[in-house]
Amino acid sequence: MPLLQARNVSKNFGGVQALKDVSLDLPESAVLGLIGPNGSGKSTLLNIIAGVEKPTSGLVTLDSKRIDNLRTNRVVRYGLAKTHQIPKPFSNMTARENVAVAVLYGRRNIHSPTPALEEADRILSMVRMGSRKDAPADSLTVQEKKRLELARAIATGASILLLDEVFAGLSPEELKDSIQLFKKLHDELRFSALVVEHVMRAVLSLSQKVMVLEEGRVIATGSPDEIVHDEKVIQAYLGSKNPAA
Amino acid sequence: MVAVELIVRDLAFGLMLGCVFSVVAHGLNIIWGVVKVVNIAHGEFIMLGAYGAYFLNLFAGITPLESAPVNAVIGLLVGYAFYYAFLHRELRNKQTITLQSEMVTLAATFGLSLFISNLAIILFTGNPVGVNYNPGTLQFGYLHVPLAALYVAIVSILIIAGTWLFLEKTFIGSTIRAYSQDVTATELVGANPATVASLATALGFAVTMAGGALLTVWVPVGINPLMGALYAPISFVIVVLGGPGKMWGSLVGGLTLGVLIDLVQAFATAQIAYAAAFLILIPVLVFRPGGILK
Amino acid sequence: MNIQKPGLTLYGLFIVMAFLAAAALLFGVAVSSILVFLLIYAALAYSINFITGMIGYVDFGHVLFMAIGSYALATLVSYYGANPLLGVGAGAVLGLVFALGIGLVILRFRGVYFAIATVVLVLAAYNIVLQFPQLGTGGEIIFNLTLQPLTPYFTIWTIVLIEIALTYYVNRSRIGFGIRAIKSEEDAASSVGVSPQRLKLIGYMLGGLFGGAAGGVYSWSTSGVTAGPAFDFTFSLLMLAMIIIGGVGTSIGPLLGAVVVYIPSYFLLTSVAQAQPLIIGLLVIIMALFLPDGIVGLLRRSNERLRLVLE
Amino acid sequence: MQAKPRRLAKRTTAIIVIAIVAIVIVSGGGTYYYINYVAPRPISCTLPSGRDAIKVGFTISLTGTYNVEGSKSLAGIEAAACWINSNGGVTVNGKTYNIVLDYHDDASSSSNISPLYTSIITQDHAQFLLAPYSSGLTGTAAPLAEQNNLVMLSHGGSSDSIWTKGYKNVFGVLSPASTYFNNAINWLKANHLGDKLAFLHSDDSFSTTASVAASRYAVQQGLTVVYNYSYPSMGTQDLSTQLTAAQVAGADDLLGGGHYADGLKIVQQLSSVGWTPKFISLLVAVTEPQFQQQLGGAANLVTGPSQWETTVTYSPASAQTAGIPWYGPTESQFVDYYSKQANAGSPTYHSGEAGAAILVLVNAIHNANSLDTTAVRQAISGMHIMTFFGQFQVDATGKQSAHSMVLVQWQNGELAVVAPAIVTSGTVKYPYTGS
Repeated sequence: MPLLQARNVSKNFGGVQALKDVSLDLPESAVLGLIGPNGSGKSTLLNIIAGVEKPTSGLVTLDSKRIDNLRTNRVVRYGLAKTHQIPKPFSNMTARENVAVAVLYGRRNIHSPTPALEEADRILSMVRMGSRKDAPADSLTVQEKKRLELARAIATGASILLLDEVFAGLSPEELKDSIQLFKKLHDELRFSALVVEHVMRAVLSLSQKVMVLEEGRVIATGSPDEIVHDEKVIQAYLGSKNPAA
Repeated sequence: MVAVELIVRDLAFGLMLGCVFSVVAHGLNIIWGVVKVVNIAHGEFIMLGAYGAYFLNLFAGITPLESAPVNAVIGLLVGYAFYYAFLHRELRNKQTITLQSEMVTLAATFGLSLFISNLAIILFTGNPVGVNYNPGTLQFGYLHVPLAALYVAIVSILIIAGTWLFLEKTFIGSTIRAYSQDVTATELVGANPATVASLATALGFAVTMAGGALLTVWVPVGINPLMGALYAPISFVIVVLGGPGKMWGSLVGGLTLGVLIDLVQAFATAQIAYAAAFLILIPVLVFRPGGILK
Repeated sequence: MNIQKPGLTLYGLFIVMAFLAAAALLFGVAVSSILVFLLIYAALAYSINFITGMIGYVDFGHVLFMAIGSYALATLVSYYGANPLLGVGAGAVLGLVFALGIGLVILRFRGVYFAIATVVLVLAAYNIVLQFPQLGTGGEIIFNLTLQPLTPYFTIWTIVLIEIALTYYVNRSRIGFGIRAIKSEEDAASSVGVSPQRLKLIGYMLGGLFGGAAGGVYSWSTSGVTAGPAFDFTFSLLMLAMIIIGGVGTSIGPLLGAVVVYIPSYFLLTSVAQAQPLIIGLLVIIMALFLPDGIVGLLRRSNERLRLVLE
Repeated sequence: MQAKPRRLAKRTTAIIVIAIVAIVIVSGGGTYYYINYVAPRPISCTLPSGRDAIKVGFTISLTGTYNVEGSKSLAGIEAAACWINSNGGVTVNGKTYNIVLDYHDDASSSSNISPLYTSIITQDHAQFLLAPYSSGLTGTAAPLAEQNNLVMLSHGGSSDSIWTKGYKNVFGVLSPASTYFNNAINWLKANHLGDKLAFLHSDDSFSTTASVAASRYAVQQGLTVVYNYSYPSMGTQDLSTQLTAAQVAGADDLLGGGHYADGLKIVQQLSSVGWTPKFISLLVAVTEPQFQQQLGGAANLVTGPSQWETTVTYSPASAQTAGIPWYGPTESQFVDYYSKQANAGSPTYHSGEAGAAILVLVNAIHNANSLDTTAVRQAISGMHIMTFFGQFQVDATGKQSAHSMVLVQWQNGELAVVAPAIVTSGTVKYPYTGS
């Protein structure tokens, strides 16, 4: 029985159809990659699953409970957490306070600030940001901000992470470092993850399974190997101005 | 009950009142639409525009219609200075205005509104003054239309049409429109974003102060330092009704408000009419946050 | 904020409050009739701090709650001969109820849209009050209470004390983390499980509650209420000015702001009254553009020890 | 890319410098303008030496909403006090005193009233009080007079509700709001009983009280009221809806108004809706000279109530006719003293009523021959006199009952007092003809 399911999800923005009949299954502890050209509907799908947007039609369920009609903060209670494509740190707080918010309001049942801050320190060390815990969030580098997003998502106690381009905009070394970190975290925490990514290399090395969207439709699903050799996928990427990196 | 006669009259006056409301709100609309900043001191600049018309009438003997262009020139300079004094620090090097910057501009222009209105009380006293301008009335059957109000309505529509043409048809205008869509786009066409933003702000102030002059026709002795406290909220409602940044939105919003105030009065008390005119903002924000115009 | 530190700010505030209580008892009416308005200003500043200071939603229409409180007390005292304390309580409850109803709708609007919605609500309410002859001819109710100046004084003193304690508690508790997250990035806050709608409503309702209570004491101290001044934006603006000058969201800022705004206004009155709003306006401009954290922020930056102590 | 921000910074600096220079110039010029043309300067009234002082304390609105009325009132108080001190002062038990004024600006805000009055009473030790301007502020100040047992004379609070609170130390000098239209209605009753009346008034407290009481009084007097409507005091761009409705309702005469702008707007819009009522009576606006200047012909034959006009002819002789004592300066003496003040303009009824308050107080002190609150209070209660402002007598609640409003009418560019008969300088001209 898969943990997270989306069934026939469609979304219209005004007259534009951003998603058409998209379905996906995310089993426990699995990593599903979601790729596609710009504007193919990846972020929209992620937003619908996270409760940021409501689908025009279709269902999203978590352990057979419907979650597509819930607000984002309720979805978090069910164990889903999403990072932001453009990091949105709480700039009026330090890094550890940022993470402490997630600890306090996630599903961890930690309700007082002092233990929450201690827990935050632990999570920051896990994402290798222990030395930056007292830095004001707006003074962090882009990579650190992306890590902070990840730390906050983990801190909610989520069993499913929705990662929106956490590997974008990093230098090759940083990318390598991040991929390694992700693998380590995944081994430790056994979460399942839906990874939306432009950086093909990251997706292919992380995911057990990859789904390809084009113009709001699923054009291919399969293992990373199969996807790389899929005709339709190659066409979709060559046809767009931004081929895989 | 001579209901039809009453309603036709209310409609005519409501439309003319709506026109002057529109032009008063139009300056706010330009700045809000392009620079994405709401000037809380907007009402105070309407007030200064009205006093401008008053003093020009007093010392130079010219009518509010003639003082509108003079005011507009002053408004250009004031708006330019306003941009650099209040907005530039928050807007430079930014793609979109952040919520924090929005709060800063709200608070700073709020301080400005306190400052200007109280300075005006000291300099002009709270004594209301007015401009005497009465070119007569036009009669259509039972409908008497004051010419002053009619002229002002026409000039108001011309001003709004003028700004629309300026933004649509000129190079500077299209640069300003580009800025309102995407700040980086202005750099692509080789313009300095700050220059573009300051131009738009100056244009907004010019329209605001000219509108203040036109408004004097409707408030024969209502020019006083605190008049901004009424016309600023009216302008806010109009811009939200029409949709910030939509040039014809000001006219749609203004006419809606003018007709609403005058027509509701025909059926209910004037207090309810005003309450309705202000409260209409809430459902519009809930159901059509982009304004009633498509 | 360093929450392991003991609450020096709190002790400091309690000393100030104890001093204010002692001043009224020792120096009597002459001093307490001045200080009662300082406390009313402070109560209003703390009340708007709950929504504008902590959550960052600029409320230009907070005077609405003050007016609600004023009318609640004036109506009860003038027409039903009720004890003014009951009036203050009714003002607080009504403020809370109105904040709940209004908040459910307008807290959905963000940034400037919220600010504008609060403005139009005040204007609408003003017009609606004049529809009810029960609220006085032209919205004017004057009543005659045998004034025992110390009763309203200690009523508002208690209200401010509760507000300080609550502000301090909220800032340091779980809720404070959520509120600061909303103030910074509302969407990001909800993506880690914070419910912005609920926390904003709590803040707004606290604002309504204490705004209503302070409004009640205000009309108690001025023996009446008149629609024009009651809905005048002046008080809204002063409240905002106080927290902007003092330092938004902090426990000590509103009191500091109230002192800066009210005390000079009282002494300036006897010499150059015109100067006061001008100076406040200039201060607000300068604070907003250059010192976004107000006086508290300035003090914190100037001295490392103060940075740790001031909250 | 490096050059750009620096260029901007330079320009910003230049603009800031220009702005600072502009602010300095504007504020310097503004201060000069303010001091010379706006700020009222009180009389330099030399106090005769060798006398003790009777301190009269009050707050007055020199800034804020009521600054105009407040300034006019203060100038009237100064003029009356100066006349008293220059004409023998106040004699109590053979000892002569000067009247010394102890006043503070309350900025038209009720939050300033109780601190200021408390300090006037407890620190300055004022012996008598005047109320602030306006009913709302008077309502706030009155309990303080009661608490400290000091006599307080109200000169700017016309709301009837002040006198329903059981204050024993608070007395009104001016006619209450509810009597403003009595002259107009009495005249209509006597001359045009068949006229149908329309009331259109601003919804502030004063205008509502005046108009509601007037429409009730009109019905009592057998007149017909066919239209009665209030409009918001804050937005008076357009009253044509209401004027048309009143015309449609068949009204002959129009009464009401509110503040100055309201009166002007009503008359202006009458012509634009094409209605010419036969008789118009409007609050506040009509007595202002600007009213006629602004409206020209349309102002002709518009009437309005007034507490007092410089043209009313109360004199020692009319006091004798009425059989009551006279006290204080004559009309012309008062205007003369008033005009010695720079930037005070010409006296309005606010000046008259405020000046009269001081005269009433001093007369009561003379009568009581004492500075004791109880004695003076009793003297005021039993007093019936005439001053340049008209008669003074209060009822049991302290409300003014003898002072009569006057009805004024613009007649060919002159403001004529047309009722009541005792002070008239002309007769009511009827009907109104429009411009």
